[in-house]
Amino acid sequence: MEDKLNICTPENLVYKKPGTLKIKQSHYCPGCGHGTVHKILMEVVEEMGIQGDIIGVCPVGCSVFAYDYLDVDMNEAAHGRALAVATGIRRVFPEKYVFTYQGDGDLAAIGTAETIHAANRGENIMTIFINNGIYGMTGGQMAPTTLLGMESTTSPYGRDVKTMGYPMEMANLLKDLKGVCYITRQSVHKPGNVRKLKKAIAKALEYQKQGLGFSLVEVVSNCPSNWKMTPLQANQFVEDKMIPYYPLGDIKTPEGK
Amino acid sequence: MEDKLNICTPENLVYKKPGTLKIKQSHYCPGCGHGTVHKILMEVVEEMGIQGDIIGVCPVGCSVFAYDYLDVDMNEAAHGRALAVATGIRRVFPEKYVFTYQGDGDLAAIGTAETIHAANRGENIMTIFINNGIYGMTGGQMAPTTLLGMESTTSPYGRDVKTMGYPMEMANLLKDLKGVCYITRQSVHKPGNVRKLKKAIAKALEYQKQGLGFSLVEVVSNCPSNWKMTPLQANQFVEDKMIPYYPLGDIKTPEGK
Amino acid sequence: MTQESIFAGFGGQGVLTAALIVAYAGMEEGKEVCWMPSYGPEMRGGTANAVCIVSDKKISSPIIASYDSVIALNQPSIDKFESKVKPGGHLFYDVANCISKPTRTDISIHAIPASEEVIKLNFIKGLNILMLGAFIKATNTVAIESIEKALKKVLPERYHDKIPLNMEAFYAGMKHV
Amino acid sequence: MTQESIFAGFGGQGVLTAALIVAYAGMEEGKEVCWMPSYGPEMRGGTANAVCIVSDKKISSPIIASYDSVIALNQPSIDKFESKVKPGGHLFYDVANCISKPTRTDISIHAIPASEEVIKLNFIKGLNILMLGAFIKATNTVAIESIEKALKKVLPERYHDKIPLNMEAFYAGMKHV
Amino acid sequence: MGELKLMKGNEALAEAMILAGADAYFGYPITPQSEVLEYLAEQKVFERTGMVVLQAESEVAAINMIYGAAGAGKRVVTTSSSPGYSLMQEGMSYITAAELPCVICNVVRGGPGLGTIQPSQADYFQATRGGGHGDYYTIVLAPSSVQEIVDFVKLGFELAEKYRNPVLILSDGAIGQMKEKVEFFEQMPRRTVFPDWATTGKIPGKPARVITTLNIESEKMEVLNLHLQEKYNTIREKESLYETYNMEDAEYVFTGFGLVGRICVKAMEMAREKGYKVGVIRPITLFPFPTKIYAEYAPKVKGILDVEMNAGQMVEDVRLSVNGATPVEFYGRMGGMIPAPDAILEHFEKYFITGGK
Amino acid sequence: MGELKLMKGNEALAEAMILAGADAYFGYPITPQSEVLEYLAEQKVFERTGMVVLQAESEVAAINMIYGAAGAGKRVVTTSSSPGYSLMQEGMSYITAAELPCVICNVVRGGPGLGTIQPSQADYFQATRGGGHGDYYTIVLAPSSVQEIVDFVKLGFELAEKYRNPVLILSDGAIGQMKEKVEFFEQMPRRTVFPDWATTGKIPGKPARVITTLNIESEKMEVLNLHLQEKYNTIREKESLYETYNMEDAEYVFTGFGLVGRICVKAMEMAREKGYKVGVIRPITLFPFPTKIYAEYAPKVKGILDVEMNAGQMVEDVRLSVNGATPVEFYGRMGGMIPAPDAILEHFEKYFITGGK
Amino acid sequence: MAKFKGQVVIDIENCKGCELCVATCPQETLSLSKTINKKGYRYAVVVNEDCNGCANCATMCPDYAITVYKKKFD
Amino acid sequence: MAKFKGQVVIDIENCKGCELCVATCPQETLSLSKTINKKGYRYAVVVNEDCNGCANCATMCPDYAITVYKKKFD
Ligand SMILES: Cc1ncc(C[n+]2csc(CCOP(=O)(O)OP(=O)(O)O)c2C)c(N)n1
Ligand SMILES: Cc1ncc(C[n+]2csc(CCOP(=O)(O)OP(=O)(O)O)c2C)c(N)n1
Ligand code: SF4
Ligand code: SF4
Ligand code: SF4
Ligand code: SF4
Ligand code: SF4
Ligand code: SF4
Ligand SMILES: [Mg+2]
Ligand SMILES: [Mg+2]
Repeated sequence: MEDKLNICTPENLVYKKPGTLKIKQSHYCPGCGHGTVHKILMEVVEEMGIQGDIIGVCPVGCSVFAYDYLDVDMNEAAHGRALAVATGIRRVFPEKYVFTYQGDGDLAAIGTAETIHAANRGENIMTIFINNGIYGMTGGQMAPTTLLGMESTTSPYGRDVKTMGYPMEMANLLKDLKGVCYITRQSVHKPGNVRKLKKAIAKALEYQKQGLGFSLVEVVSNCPSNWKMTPLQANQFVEDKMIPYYPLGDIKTPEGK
Repeated sequence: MEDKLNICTPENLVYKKPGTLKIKQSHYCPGCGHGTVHKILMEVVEEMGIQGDIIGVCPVGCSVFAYDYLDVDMNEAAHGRALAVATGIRRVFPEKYVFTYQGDGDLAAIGTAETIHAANRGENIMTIFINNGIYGMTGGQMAPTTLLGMESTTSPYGRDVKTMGYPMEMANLLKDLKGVCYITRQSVHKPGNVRKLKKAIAKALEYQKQGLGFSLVEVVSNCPSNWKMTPLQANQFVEDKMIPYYPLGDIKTPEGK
Repeated sequence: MTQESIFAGFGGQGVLTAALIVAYAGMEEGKEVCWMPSYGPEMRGGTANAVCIVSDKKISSPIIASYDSVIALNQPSIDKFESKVKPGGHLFYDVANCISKPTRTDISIHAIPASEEVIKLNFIKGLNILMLGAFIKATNTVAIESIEKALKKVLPERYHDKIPLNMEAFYAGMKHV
Repeated sequence: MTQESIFAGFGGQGVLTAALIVAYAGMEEGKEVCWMPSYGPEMRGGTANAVCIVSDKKISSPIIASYDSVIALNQPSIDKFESKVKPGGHLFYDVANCISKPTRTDISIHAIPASEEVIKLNFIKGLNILMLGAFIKATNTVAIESIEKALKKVLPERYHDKIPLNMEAFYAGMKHV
Repeated sequence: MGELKLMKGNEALAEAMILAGADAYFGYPITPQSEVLEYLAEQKVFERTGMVVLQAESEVAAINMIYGAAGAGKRVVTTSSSPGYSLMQEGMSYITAAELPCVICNVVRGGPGLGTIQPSQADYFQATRGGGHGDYYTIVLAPSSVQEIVDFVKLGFELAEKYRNPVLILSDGAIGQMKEKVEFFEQMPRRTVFPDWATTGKIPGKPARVITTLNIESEKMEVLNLHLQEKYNTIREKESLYETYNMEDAEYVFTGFGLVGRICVKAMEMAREKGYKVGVIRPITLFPFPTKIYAEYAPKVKGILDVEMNAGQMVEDVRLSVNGATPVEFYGRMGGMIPAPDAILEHFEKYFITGGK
Repeated sequence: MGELKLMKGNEALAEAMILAGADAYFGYPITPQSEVLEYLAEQKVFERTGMVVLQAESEVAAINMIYGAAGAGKRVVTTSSSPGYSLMQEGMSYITAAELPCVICNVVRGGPGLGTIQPSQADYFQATRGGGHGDYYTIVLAPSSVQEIVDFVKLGFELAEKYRNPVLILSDGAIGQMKEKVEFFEQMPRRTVFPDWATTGKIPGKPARVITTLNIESEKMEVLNLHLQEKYNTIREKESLYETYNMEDAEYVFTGFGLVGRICVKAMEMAREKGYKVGVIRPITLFPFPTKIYAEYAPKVKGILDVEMNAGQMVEDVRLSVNGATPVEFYGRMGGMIPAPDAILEHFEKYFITGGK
Repeated sequence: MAKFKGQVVIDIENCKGCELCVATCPQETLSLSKTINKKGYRYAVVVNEDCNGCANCATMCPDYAITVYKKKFD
Repeated sequence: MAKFKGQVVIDIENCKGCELCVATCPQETLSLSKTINKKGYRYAVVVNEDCNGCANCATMCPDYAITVYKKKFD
């Protein structure tokens, strides 16, 4: 017992919640990736010391409440319009860091035009794209990213390509746009991946600092509640089904892929 | 004189206005590509004998009046929504031919989401995409396709990539979507190209008949009035400036490019 | 006769289902019924409730400010709804889920050892049905047979083998009134 | 004094410019002015017109049903506006561009050989200015000097060398009233 | 008579579409009406009736898919909730100008903005004054029960096709989510013959059909507008619907639409118990607004209490109807709150009995 | 006083934005207002004042860019015309709920649908009743001359910032296209200090700022609504503007807003020439509507003729204002047609003199 | 060796004088008129007899104002 | 040879019992409690003393409920 107690001292601290997160329990379901991504994003903000220089935009989706957790200036956005809202901010505050945090329904369905044009204009913005293959907030409807055969409340017999089309690979769709400087796809289903995600976010903000343009950090995430799985099953599904279709890694870098 | 007169007889006829065009003088400016494309499209409809089986959608743009010329059932559409309107028709009339005829402002700006999702769903529709690098109808504002440095009423000092982004290559953007079966880029600035365009449109409708999915026939066209050029200068500009950036040819075919 | 009741508890405790069973049972008896759930965005661990009205005559307003009966499966629900029981009405609560007891004297308060009982029955999920049993015993809102019929309608096919077990819980609930 | 005039013709004949010159000239003289063009989508060869009001007092409505003067540069404009000239008002038209002559007797009609004159001057584009000359001569809406000042404002720098030529056309127009 | 079902308003709405022989549904998820699309998906409607269902990429796309399919002469329907319906306003203006029959349901939630997903009636102005541009009206039906939702889907298609005009069912989160007994009508066949204006493919020998809302010349555009206004006047004369309760001897009137209409009845019952002679007028069509019935009773009563789940919108139509003939007071709750019967009674006494305020 | 310029309404509008120290303009081309963006582009405004100008990919994007930049505390403005403004309705509802100051100008054209590009006033309902969802109002200014367009840009920003509410300038195709003499105000500096609610980047020691319109609990959402309604009432009391002409001895009133208000004055002059004692009331703010002035004169006059370029929209506010105290008749033209002074006079005589109808 | 002879008929009222046909004709058979048509446009006219019936002109015409005939002589 | 010893502190009221930490721990140091917290969740508890301070658990925790300490002993 003794030595256990006395190692809990500041000099031995190796991991703690970043100070850039507000003290409030999240509303997210147990095991939901949103919480992990929030934490990693705020770790980077803390380490870069840019808490006062960054402005975030969260559209409606489960993460619409991000402003309750991320301790930085935040703007909620209408469904799909995050990148228009962020463009408005970016254009009037060229010297700040600006990011959006969007779900797949938001970024890839209703927000398609805003996404593509912000990227094509090379808006100097970082977009964190939470791909959980579902509309979480509204109770599990099909998203553009829902896998073929995957069940959702609006594809109860599995996504049927004949009538519902193919799962959209946004990263791939955007990669040839010249305004885009960085596209990477990461995940949070294993510690190693979480650490890689952190590096990716840091890189994206670094590129933004250099004014290189639009960057997309896609996170292949989960939705235990609407996938009707336990968090562990959900992360297994990420590993077995999502990642094979949405392979991880850098898709475009300023250095050239 | 003699033999000249008597060669004007049906058996010697080699080219005439197709019967699928209404008898009405077009409102298009002298030398505008819209007229040529209308003619070619209707030649194909006449030759395939599908005048009664095809339904067209023309959104607002100079060609919003297409219904005054094309003698087939036509729906005008709100700006940017042609492919949503066409999807509505396509889904309730699976056995008909359905096409849209859209400008670059329409298809590539306000209509981006509708374009990408109709393509991704593989809607069995042919889209004729008139790329004249400008908003013609409204008097020559910048379009997503306007070339860098090109002047327009909203880029009077030339399109500046820093604030206005890059000319969008829609054909390239759409080519990896699995729902898309055929993408080709043609022009109407020379007789040979006009003839190639005709083959392309015939192909696209052939694929539609086979139910292969979405096809895009892009036409690199002109806008003498808003380019502030004579028709001949405009077609020279197409040759010298537009085509180098928007190279002609098939970009995707069902056979695989 | 009209019975305006509300079932309240944590999401997952099956309060919406319990209220729905009463509504179906009422319909079985040809009565007028109305079931109005609370609804919210996809969030776990919140509180849920459902109003159930059963009446012999046309139901005018499904929105009511006070209830004939309140069935509370957790403390927040007791706190929120005790004051909303009509004078002479009923308040049912699960002893194990209650920290501070209701105090009103102008209503009949039923402390049901529901959690305890369902553990005995080794049927944790039956908490809602057990409370339902107590409610029906005290109010006779609907007949027991109607409840049994309703269960068939409400429970998915694959759970129909569980109906006897549910009825056991139901009877156990009745015992405590 | 108030002068409500309309300049009408084919797009490209410069009717909007002619009306605008009058407006600027009126402003030069400290008068109240209003210029209202017809506008339409990007289409060539249509007809265009512009209303120009010059007045000593505040202009209430820029929308008027009849005019003191109509300056018509093509047949459609004569057909459309002859009936809209106020009794006692003026109608100016270009002889070469007129197939069927105006017939009203309660207004003064000015047949100007404008096309002919501008060909003489070898200044085809001066048609509008020439008609303007006739209009000013007959109505004295503004002073000639004001017109010259207005030309400087309306014509882009690069055409200022053409101002003398324009004035020549203007005077040529005056000759015919 | 068909068997009785216990069903959620939103599900009953979806079932009624199928039974009404709808050819297509295009919609986008939004709380509190996502059950509609979900129910249709679960029902395999294509196998049941050949109806097609598509989850659009957005509400803007959905309403334009409606425009396309309705223009092709098919029986089509969409649903949304407040923010989504706001995105459909350009489309509504087009559909109305092109005179395309269709049924839309807005399951209203509390605004403005993202607001709350709880029930509201704050979209009354948008529904009755045309939230889109131009002079147009959509026929608006306000159900107060799950049964009326079902009945109004059928009635909606009838009116839409009779007048070539969109019909809006103005529901709310509460009616959409609550379960009541409901009886359905028999399955109606899907259309097999189409109106001759519909773009179903050119018929040889006949002129090609054109669906358009464009009229460059104002003169022509005014003709279209005059035609529309004439149609709206006919609708005003012929189609206004309402329900009254105990108006025979009424000295005061409670009035409200949809769910609130029912709450008013309960409040009226409570008021009568206290001896106040209160009656209720519940408008069923919001456009056309049943102006006459108010004008008729206005001189006979001491006052009208208008109750809404908003800051006071229908009350303008009530005032326009009575034109000063009797005092009209308002009581409303906002942002997803629902006025309770006793609160209504309380405000009634405050305004008209103790004469407070 | 600054020099006089002869300028198009749309260009004057753009110049006024620059002079008012606007930080950003986001917009999308549409006739008859494209000159605004074109003028700003031609003027190299970034070099003049540091103002940024962006042609958005759509009106939906444009209004959300406004939401973002306004939320960041900047002075922002957009313009559009009817169909485009309809697409902005969801955004308007959000901006109003988030209480973001900004100025929007709708250069109205004839609807519904694609309609015509000629001038119209058919978007009055949309402008004054909130075309979007929820209980909200935008302050609406109706210019009748190029000079007023300029003045109202300045006034618009003042009111928007005073009340944290969007201000809509309701122009039309005619005012936008016509050239009149106009005098501009001095160049105002761009903002350098920002409101403390603005998301300009977290200030150490202070809580982070949040721009949101979401309130999951109805109770909270109702609080926001009550606050908004209170604000709207203050605006109703304090900010209503109008102009009257010859009302002192008036037996009849002509009333109309914007361009039509001026045409009414001309018609009034013609009527007076014929010996009719006519006055004119021209509302300048449409929200708040100048109810009092109508209520004040209603009992004193024999009737009011309301004239609009639509099928009769403002006339409802006039009737609500007079509340039956005097007959209110309506004359309107639609689809881009403009009522001429003599036609107004004619209808006046028909309704009130020869007592026809 | 076979020789082709062509002839074109121009609908001058629908011609807008864009000159695309003139420029594309391999035989320089076409030119623009001095006079204008009802719409005020100069229009295409035949200026020589060398037309070979290649139909390039008609193919290019945006106003479908040209009809082409062609006959083989041997 | 150096040996690392780690220790974790769990904020049990913020824990939602997702088990991600339990599953990722190389030392099987974590498990879920039998009892529930105020929110009604079973929560993570330390069940052995083998923690090596790798911080995998904390890295995975979506509710940032874990703090990790690590010390080198040699
Ligand atoms: C205009 C509009 N349409 C629809 C909605 C309903 N809605 C809210 S969030 C959402 C999608 C949520 O899915 P996603 O963006 O993937 O985020 P997630 O919850 O999965 O993280 C939808 C459809 C809305 N709020 N506004
Ligand atoms: C919602 C909406 N926004 C804007 C407009 C104005 N508008 C009409 S057509 C058009 C673009 C025309 O350009 P394009 O699509 O390239 O067609 P083109 O005329 O060049 O052939 C625009 C902006 C409109 N009618 N509706
Ligand atoms: S619904 Fe899905 S995405 Fe939303 S919080 Fe729950 S698990 Fe996460
Ligand atoms: S404006 Fe341009 S695109 Fe439109 S008709 Fe004229 S030339 Fe063609
Ligand atoms: S057919 Fe060929 S040769 Fe004859 S005129 Fe036309 S282009 Fe010239
Ligand atoms: S191409 Fe056609 S329109 Fe152009 S000049 Fe020749 S004939 Fe006339
Ligand atoms: S720090 Fe590593 S070893 Fe220690 S409990 Fe966490 S995961 Fe297990
Ligand atoms: S990961 Fe966090 S929330 Fe999940 S069980 Fe472990 S400590 Fe609890
Ligand atoms: Mg998602
Ligand atoms: Mg174009």
